[in-house]
Amino acid sequence: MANKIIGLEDAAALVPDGATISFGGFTTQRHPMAFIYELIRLKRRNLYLFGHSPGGDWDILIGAGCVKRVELAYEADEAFNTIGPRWRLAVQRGEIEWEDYSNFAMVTRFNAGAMGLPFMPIRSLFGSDVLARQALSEEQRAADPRTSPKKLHVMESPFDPNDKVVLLPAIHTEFAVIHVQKATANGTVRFEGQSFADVQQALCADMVIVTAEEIVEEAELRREPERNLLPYFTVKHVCHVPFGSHPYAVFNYYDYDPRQLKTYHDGAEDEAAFQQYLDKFVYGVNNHTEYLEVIGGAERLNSLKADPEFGYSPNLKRRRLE
Amino acid sequence: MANKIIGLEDAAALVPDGATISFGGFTTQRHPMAFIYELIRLKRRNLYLFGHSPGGDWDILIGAGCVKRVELAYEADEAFNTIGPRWRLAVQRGEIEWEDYSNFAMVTRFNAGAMGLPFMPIRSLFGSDVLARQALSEEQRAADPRTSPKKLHVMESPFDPNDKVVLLPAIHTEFAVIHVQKATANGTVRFEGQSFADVQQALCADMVIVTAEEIVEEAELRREPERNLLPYFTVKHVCHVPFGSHPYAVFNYYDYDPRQLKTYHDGAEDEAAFQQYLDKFVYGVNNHTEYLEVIGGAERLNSLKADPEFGYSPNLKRRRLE
Amino acid sequence: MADYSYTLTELMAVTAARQIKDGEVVFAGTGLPMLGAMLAQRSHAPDCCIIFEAGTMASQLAHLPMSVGDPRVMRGAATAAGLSEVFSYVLQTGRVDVGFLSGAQIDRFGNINSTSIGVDPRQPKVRFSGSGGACDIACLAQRTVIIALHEKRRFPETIDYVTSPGWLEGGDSRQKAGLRWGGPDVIVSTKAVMRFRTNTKAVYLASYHPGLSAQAVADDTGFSLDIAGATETPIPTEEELYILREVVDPERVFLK
Amino acid sequence: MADYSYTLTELMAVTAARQIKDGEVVFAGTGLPMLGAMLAQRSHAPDCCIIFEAGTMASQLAHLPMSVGDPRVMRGAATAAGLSEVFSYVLQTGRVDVGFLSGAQIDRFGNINSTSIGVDPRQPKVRFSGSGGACDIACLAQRTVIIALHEKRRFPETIDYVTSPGWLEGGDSRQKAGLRWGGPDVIVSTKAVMRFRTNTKAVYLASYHPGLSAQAVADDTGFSLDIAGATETPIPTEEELYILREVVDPERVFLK
Repeated sequence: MANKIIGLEDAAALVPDGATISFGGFTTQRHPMAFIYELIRLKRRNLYLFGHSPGGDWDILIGAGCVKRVELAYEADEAFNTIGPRWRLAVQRGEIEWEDYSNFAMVTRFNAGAMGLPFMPIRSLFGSDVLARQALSEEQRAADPRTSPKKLHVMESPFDPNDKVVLLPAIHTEFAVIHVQKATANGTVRFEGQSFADVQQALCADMVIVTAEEIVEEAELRREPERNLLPYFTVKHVCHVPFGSHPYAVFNYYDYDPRQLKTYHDGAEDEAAFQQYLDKFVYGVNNHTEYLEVIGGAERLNSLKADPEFGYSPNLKRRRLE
Repeated sequence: MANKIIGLEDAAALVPDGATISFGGFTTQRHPMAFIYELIRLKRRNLYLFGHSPGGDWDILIGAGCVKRVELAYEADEAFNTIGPRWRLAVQRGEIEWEDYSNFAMVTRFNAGAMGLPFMPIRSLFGSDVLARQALSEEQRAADPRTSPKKLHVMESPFDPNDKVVLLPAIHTEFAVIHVQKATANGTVRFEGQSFADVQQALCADMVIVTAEEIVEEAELRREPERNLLPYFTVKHVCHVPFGSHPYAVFNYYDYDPRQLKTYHDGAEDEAAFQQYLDKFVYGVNNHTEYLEVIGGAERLNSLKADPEFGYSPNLKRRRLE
Repeated sequence: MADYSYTLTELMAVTAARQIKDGEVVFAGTGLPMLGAMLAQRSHAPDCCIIFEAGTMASQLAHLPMSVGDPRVMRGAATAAGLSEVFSYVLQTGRVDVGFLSGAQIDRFGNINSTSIGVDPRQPKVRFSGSGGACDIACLAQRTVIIALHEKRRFPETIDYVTSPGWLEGGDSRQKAGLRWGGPDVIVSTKAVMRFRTNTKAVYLASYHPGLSAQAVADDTGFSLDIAGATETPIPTEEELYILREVVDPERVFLK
Repeated sequence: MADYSYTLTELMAVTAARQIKDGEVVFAGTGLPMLGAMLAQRSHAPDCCIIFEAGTMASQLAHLPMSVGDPRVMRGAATAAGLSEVFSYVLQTGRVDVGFLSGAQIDRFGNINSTSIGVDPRQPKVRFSGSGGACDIACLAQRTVIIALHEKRRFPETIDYVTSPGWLEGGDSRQKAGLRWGGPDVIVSTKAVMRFRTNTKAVYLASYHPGLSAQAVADDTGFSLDIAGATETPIPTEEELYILREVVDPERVFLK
């Protein structure tokens, strides 16, 4: 079997400026944050992001000036901050291009790409401005092959003239980066808990990079093939990155870090404070190991460790955030 | 939580003449055979069957005169008999109506129904007579709401005029009957091994009836929610039916029964021999318990028991069948 | 007048919980909807099935999640998959009985804006998170419950962007638009409970919260509000408050 | 002339196995394809990934399955899902390198009939199982290997039903029909190995099995067969025969 394990820095260096990319996870869990901090340190520019409900993974990339265009349904950390602060500012300042969809629509688009189809139908969006309006102009779409020539298309069913659906264009990205609990050197991965849309995001990408909390033996994961959702031959590179999703959670491994998230969100709308955050937690460290020290090291990380009975930390101190 | 457990006879009695129905499993595994024998004893007529690759489950139903129309991709027991003998005869004698699809096409049709969509696209079928020809006439389709008004529809992608796909009409059945390894009284089910298209077949049916080798506690299956593929609220009835798939296999429980399959296939093309088979193994017994006695009782069943290490019986005596 | 006290958040959580019937499939979101769903499951609706778009179904929450992607939603879940399964197999097939929504602007037909403020969404004055699953829930749940901050500017004559379609222009306009079922059932705001007329689908005041009057609520609503027959919002029971405070949110994650 | 013997089934299984390259994703069916795939995995292609349409990927077979739905395909599998995952995520995305096919009739362009015999398929003289996944593999695998009984009537001028499209009418007709990739690469029959000309896509005789002649094979073919440059089919090695007999099919499920 193949050995697909490479270093995190080497993996991140594979992503060029202007690349189309999607990241796994959902709002506050399983984002490949360590990989994202590497991209920021590498000063990647003009990235095209595709997602359903990203959180701070996108927000800090946008704030660091790495992103040109996004297609999304939602951008926030939910109860930690109901609007991604850098996302909001970038839009209001005209610093970013975007197109609005719904979560179902974006997942359907990833699904179409994963299935090798040009589009997939859904029954949602009717009557909404998500369907009626578009943020990207025809010209912007026509000028850039990274974006679908049409946002969507409404059609009647050929099997029932009184029935209509919305067709959504497939997504194909050059890269998908997903953070999982367990992976093997051969590229077999194990999602624990919610799988979000990681499987579909991976399958519609030319290159899949997996960052994992733990590297395990192939035989261990093959004992339960029903739980291995991604064919190993679709995974190109595997990186071993413990706490790779901090400050976000990884079910069965560790909880989100409310203190770190508060530090980020309290300052994110202020230019100086946001730059300070970048300087201290991203530019100020050379790699993920140093990052884990700066955010509080073993003591902080142990306080986030998941209780095996729950898969999270039931005694985690959580501030009220509204 | 609800208690959805009822007797197998009561469950089978819910299916009226002329019902649309699909059965779980694939060629030689996990067919709800005990349920099917009940339907034959109940002398159900004019059933409409939908499937991808059924095996002897359909063949004996067809031979017993229970079936009016089928939509399918394949009907055989593979190496045990590469053509369903009663299926072949029924077609050649004009005793049955049918429409030919491919496995991918039928699974896509179940998927469309399961997703609440009127159709789903695929890239298969182009250039084939599966696409170009149809066994059911326009009149037959128009006359019967149980059948889609169109077999399929070819369309250009609205996102790329040079790209075309085949749209396949969704399937909705009144009943889906699936046989699984484990189920709870509340309707949570556990598939072990290949899930075939059971999930999609169940989700596009008005009433889902589950027959299970074992009834277990809800808490046991909820320990691994990632492996519970069917929301319990979509399951209406649960029946406890050990060896419910005999003579076909159930991964981790028992192997197929080569002797019983040979008995069936050796005689199936001969009217007298087939009637004898029905008389002895179906009409001649009052229920599944009696059936298990007639096929050889504990001794035969023990010889089929799965070795936990393999999930099947590695020492099973298998005749060469070609 | 009750001889026990409760906060506005508690009143809203209890009112939201009472919208859920036992055995129903509930599509819950973060915040008040989670308080309500969890309270319902621990009180009058023990068999309600709480599902989260991120992939879990039938959670038996032990700790209040801070997000739909919170590991806490895995507690006691019957199934854990992804967004595709929840949206395609459950929501789009009409199997979700009730879904919760909220937003920055809501019009008289229950259409909601959670995308941006400003006439041109391509150059918004204020940008929000965007739809998330809200548009999908609004389109495909059998009925929706809308949670809202009750201010004049949040209930305007017209909203800047229809993120989540309600009754659209009222009457049968929702069906005409291609939405075969569903629609807003009730708005639970910081001042009132509002429902929709059967034929016109226009909102009306069902009840005003204790301490307020029908007219006071109308005065704080941007569009003219039909207040005929409005009564006072029933207050939480002591048992509901006990469960809310001691079982649902002892950490005070959302409760005030 | 080898100083060891082998049967026709063994020659065909070995010839089929040699069509599989190491590391390839192989879509295998019951019978000879399984013998071939299992032999390949145990000999020159240890990293070939054997997938079955019923839902398993990367099986490491310990016992020869009698069907694609045989519990034996679970042995050592990396993933076990359903037909939808295999067809949608793997086959339709072009990730299957080689697929195996067979049928009752095959024409000069590798189009295959496994549905029925008789001009009108609605009133067939003989009915078969039907496509199963064959049509899909023929449409969407990067290349296909066809296993066939070599008889005149099985290689007619025209076939009664195109269950599995090959090169259709030859040339670029396959692409024109909407099939963006794939097509038959080789036919391994009971008498010969046949391949397809690069431009015309018409079949030609690559090799005749030991003991036969090019002309003898042509005489047993219903359409006129191009035999220019045909050689003798390479025979199995002793090692291949050992693996086939002792490791792949010691039970003699398929081997003769």
